[in-house]
Amino acid sequence: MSTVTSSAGKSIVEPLADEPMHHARPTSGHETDHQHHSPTPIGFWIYLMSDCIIFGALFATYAVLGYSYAGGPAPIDLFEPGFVAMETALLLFSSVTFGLAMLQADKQKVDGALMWLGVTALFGIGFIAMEVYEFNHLIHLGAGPDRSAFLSAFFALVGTHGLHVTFGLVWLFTLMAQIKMHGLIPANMQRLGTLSMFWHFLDLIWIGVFSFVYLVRLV
Amino acid sequence: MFAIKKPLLAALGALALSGCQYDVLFPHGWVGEQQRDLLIISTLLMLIVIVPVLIMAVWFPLKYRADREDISDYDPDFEHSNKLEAVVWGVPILIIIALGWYTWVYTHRLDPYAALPTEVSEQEPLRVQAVSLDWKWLFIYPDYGVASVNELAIPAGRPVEFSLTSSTVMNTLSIPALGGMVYSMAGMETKLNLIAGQQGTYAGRSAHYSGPGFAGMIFDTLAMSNAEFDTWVAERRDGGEALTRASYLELEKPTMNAPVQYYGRVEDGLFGRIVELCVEEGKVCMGHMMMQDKMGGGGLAGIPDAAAYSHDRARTIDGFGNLVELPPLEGHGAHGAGHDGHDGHDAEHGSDHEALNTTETRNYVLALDSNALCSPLGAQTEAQTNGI
Amino acid sequence: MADHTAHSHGTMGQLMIGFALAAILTIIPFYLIMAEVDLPRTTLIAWIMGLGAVQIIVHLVFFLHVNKSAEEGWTLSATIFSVVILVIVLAGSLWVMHNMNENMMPMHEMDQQIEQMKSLQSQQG
Amino acid sequence: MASEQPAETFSPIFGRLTLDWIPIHEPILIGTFAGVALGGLIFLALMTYFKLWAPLWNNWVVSIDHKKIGIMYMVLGFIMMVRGFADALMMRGQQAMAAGGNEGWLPPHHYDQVFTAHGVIMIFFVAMPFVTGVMNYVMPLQIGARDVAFPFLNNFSFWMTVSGALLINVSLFIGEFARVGWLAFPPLSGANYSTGPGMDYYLWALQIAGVGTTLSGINLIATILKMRAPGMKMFDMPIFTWTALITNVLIVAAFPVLTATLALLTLDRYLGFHFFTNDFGGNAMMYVNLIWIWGHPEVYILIIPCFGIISEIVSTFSGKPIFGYRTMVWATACIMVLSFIVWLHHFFTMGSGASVNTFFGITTMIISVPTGVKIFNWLFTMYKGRVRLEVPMLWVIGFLVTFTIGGMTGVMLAIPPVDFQLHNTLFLIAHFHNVIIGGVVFAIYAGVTYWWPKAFGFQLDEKWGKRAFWGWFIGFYVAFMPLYALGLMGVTRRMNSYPDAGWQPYFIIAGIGALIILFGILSTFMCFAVSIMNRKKLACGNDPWDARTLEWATQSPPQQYNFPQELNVTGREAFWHMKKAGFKWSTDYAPIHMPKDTATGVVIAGIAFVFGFAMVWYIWWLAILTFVAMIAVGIAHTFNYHRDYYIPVDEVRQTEAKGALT
Repeated sequence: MSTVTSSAGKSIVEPLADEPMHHARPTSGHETDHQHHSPTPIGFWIYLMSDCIIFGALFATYAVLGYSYAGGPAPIDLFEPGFVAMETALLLFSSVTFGLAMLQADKQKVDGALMWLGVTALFGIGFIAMEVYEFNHLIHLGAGPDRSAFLSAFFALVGTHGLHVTFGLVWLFTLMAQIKMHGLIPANMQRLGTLSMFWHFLDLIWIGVFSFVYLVRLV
Repeated sequence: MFAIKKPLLAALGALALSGCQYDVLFPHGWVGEQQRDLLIISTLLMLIVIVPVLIMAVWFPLKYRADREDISDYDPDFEHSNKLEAVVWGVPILIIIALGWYTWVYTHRLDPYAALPTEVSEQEPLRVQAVSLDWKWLFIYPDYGVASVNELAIPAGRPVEFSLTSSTVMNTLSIPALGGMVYSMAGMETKLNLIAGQQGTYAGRSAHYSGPGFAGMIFDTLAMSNAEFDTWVAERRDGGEALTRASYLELEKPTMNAPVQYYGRVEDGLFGRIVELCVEEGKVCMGHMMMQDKMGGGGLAGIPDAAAYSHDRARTIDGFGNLVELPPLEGHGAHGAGHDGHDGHDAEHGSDHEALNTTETRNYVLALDSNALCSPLGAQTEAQTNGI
Repeated sequence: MADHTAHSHGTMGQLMIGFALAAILTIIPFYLIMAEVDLPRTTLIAWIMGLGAVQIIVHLVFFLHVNKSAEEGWTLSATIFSVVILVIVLAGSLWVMHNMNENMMPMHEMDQQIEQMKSLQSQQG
Repeated sequence: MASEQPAETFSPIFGRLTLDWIPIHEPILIGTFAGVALGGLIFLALMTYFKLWAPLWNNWVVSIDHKKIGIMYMVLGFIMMVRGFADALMMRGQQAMAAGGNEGWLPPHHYDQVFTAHGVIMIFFVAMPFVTGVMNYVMPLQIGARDVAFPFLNNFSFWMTVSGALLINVSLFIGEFARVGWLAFPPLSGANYSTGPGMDYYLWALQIAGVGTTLSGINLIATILKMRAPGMKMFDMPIFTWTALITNVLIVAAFPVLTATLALLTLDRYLGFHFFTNDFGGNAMMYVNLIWIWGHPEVYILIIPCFGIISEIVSTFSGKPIFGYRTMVWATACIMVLSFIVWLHHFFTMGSGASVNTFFGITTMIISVPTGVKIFNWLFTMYKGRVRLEVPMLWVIGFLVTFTIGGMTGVMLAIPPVDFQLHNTLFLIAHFHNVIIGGVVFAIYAGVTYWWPKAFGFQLDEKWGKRAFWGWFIGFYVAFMPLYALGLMGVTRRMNSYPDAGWQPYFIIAGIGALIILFGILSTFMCFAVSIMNRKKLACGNDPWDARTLEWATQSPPQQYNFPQELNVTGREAFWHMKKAGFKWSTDYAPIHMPKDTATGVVIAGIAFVFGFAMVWYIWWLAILTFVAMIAVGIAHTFNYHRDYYIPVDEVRQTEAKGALT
């Protein structure tokens, strides 16, 4: 048997806008109801999953075309494990420093959070710089994406990851400015949490890249 | 009113006359017949469910319409019944099991790559190499050394083993009266086994849209007696010019609604070269490219050889099917011209490990002289087996 | 609310455990390659891929905090569904493409020739 | 050869766009352009005369109300359907003429663009907006939500879809469209075999619209997961909401594959990559593989919400709950997963081995089981019911009959050896029109008729509604049964002309069928017009159909906040039980928290349109400028922290007093 009631007098403060206003939430009967937390985390997670499938398609392409060198160079001619290890270290450190920034932010320490975010950005920039160097080096050698299907797949996959990191950096700087302007208000905390997911997700994709694109092909 | 009536009448008249065209339902070869049988079996199996559903879909809303006189059978809470659910899941599942079994058996029996079973015909299959060009079909008869454009002659009652490839874009070789179709793709070789049961002329075409001249990629399949076929081959040998690498490259240029054309001789291994994209001088054959890739690629030394692997660029067309001249790829260097780049790379990274490996692959590349690279692998092995 | 955010952003302990595990799981595969450890090819590949998979799980648990309770389990469900789709896309593409390549690419008897070539090389070497 | 396209030239300012690309020598296009321009001018004049620009902008364009966005999606769908249908008429006309040496009236260059545009428009810009529109409008109301989870994103998604649609329409008058078929298989769609801007219009239109589709999918999933009325459990949701959830899961899982695939093709075309070329180790079969990994779920993305619509209507008009609710949900969930493991059945004839073909053939047949179960469930919902044969129900019966036949021909095509014969023939064309017209179009029409009173407060004219139905229903059979017949003769699709005059009568009949469908479409618009004119007479209450789900509990049309108070829901078919329990809205109101409208979405989408145009024509400076502008506007948007407001109690009371549920 079903019952339906209209709960008069209780305001419904749904997190309707993209930036739900936690501070505006009045206490009411359903405050504890988990359904009514912000939809942003799950929404963003679903976005990340869809992004993950984009990478999946690129990984699949690399898996299928990654052995077609068209008489050109193979991974073993081009990839340098030490170089990749450096990139990996930069990205892993940036993940940890972002975690530290989050912990600072949870304690509402604006300066600490901004400091660790700055460090994260430095690691991120370092990573991108290395990747740009690597691409530039390969193209200079003549091993650009137009030389073979393997190189096409390599540039597309690693480049897409790099573009994501670049976008993450733009976002990071924007958010740092916003935290400077408004402090760690709930809206900014929410954004910080979302960016944190994005940043860790990029590190996660990189695990696939360094294992599957680089290391396995150097065996 | 009158204006509509006339074409309508004409249409009905033509409908009545055109019953014999249903090639899929009344095919002229074993493969097509098998496929037709399966079509009918599957349709009948599905009708077990479809017919009751169609009846219920019309009958229920009429029987249970709201303004019916006796409303006593209205049951507003009827929303679940284990029995009915068992039926609606069970019956379709049983049908799908039956269909799945037929699918398994027939798909393996009618695998286009497999030779036809000997009970269909004990004759040696006729080998035909079909190339879809822009926009015409080239048929090469490797055992007879002749070739034809937009006309396919086959002996009725003798299996035909097609090897398919394409010069540029995808096409499909489709002769509905004989049986199913298979794609032809550049750089690849697909197979199709068919047979004509009776003599006759059957329509053939490309069934995969391939550009502005697509509708004109039609040809007649002439299924004739063995004796007639021998005559046909002899006539081709007498008259036609030779299909060489040079004349193939001429033929390959895009044309629309090309007329029937014959070649009295065919250069050895031409089809292999077409498949492996190395008809032109100086192109590396795909078989060798793949073999080299399997051995670890051409290394840094192979980088400047790009032009030897280029195929599409020279065949660029505009939206109306005209060839567009593009400047050739740069860096048409000899093998090993990239040593400088390679050394630079080594110096930067200084990895012995890496150098070791590239040396190995380079050895392989050097082991093959350029002539060997530019000959089709498939053709070589074919020639060897033929020779034995 | 404070404990809610603390829960979703993890603790110092979680972060450090995650970092340590990730570091180890990164160092091993790089060591395997850079030190040219003498193991069979397939074993090496299996190790690298396996450690990568484990590290992905480590990141999901310790950095991204995916677990049964977060968001009523929807993040976990979404993740599992994505993994299923990814496996289908990757394995399916490889299977389909491998099958078609086998059928169509001009590499009949290529393996044989490669063997010949290799034995020739080793004789010369 | 007949003609040549403008030579490739490049100027730093206009890229490769030259005056030669304006098709002034094509009378059909000039006529169309004149018509569109004239219509546009009249529209502009009327809008200006009646001072409607500001209301249009304020009430619709910048609106983030899910209901208005839903309606705008439907408008987009109908407008694009006219465009797509015009293409269909042109094709039918061409094939009715071009027999036995007659070249017809469309040369290949033009005809090939027409069939490509028809496919792309009908799938991406008609069917997709239709299903997205209905989901957008109905689903939040069904779960008792105030709006979707991310209202701004919703507006942005819509305008991105419009951007893509506009880009395709621009290709009609500036340059050309792709000539590759709707899935653009390489190498034909690659840089060398599709020179000119047509293929680039295709890529950018789909990519821009695809962003909208994916984001909309994420948005609607989050809405269903997080915004349900308190107490509403997953298994309390109406079937339509379930199908919306599953559809959007499919969108989020499948569209990324399309995005990636088209991006790879774009790299091939623009930067000389070698994914799908013949040379340099590229492999065009990989494109076919990837695009169908998206493509097969796509057909379920189109049909599953339609299953939901049918479920709601059958249940309402039979006066019974849906038969086998749980079965229905699980069957849909099965389809969701299964739809990802059948993609190879679209290219059996490409040459996979027998075992691979068998595997994908059988998985395809397995999908037909849960689909068949759904059909049985609808039938048993009518069984022992009180079926009111009103217009929505007519569409439903038309759907049941037609879709079942389409399903049968689909299973036939799923059997590899049969498919070897029927692949790429008109049998295939007839099959998918059978499921898309008989399935998607009929269900959408049913849904439009069903929910129109909710959206506008008055019912649709019954006489014209029935005419529209019979036009579509009879027209469909007359147009597509001949194509089945032609398919059984082995006649190939996409042929600009054909030698066999024996086929011509069938094509003529098919053409007549298309004209009957035209009558159906015109009747639809008449139906809308007549109903709007008679809206006072056709006015209805909140619940004209005696329906069972929550959207009917609120006013027709609903206020911007949907429900004046929060609903606590337990159990299924909430509104049905509310009515039984004598539910009345309380008059005790509280301020309602609402999101503010914003122009950011339409601005970014507008810039995206210019970006797409610049990329198509290689106008690099403009592309860079617009790309930076998009990011800048997006970042600027994040600096706005004042995105919501409260509707005061008095205002709620006033609006509710006008038409609360009685």
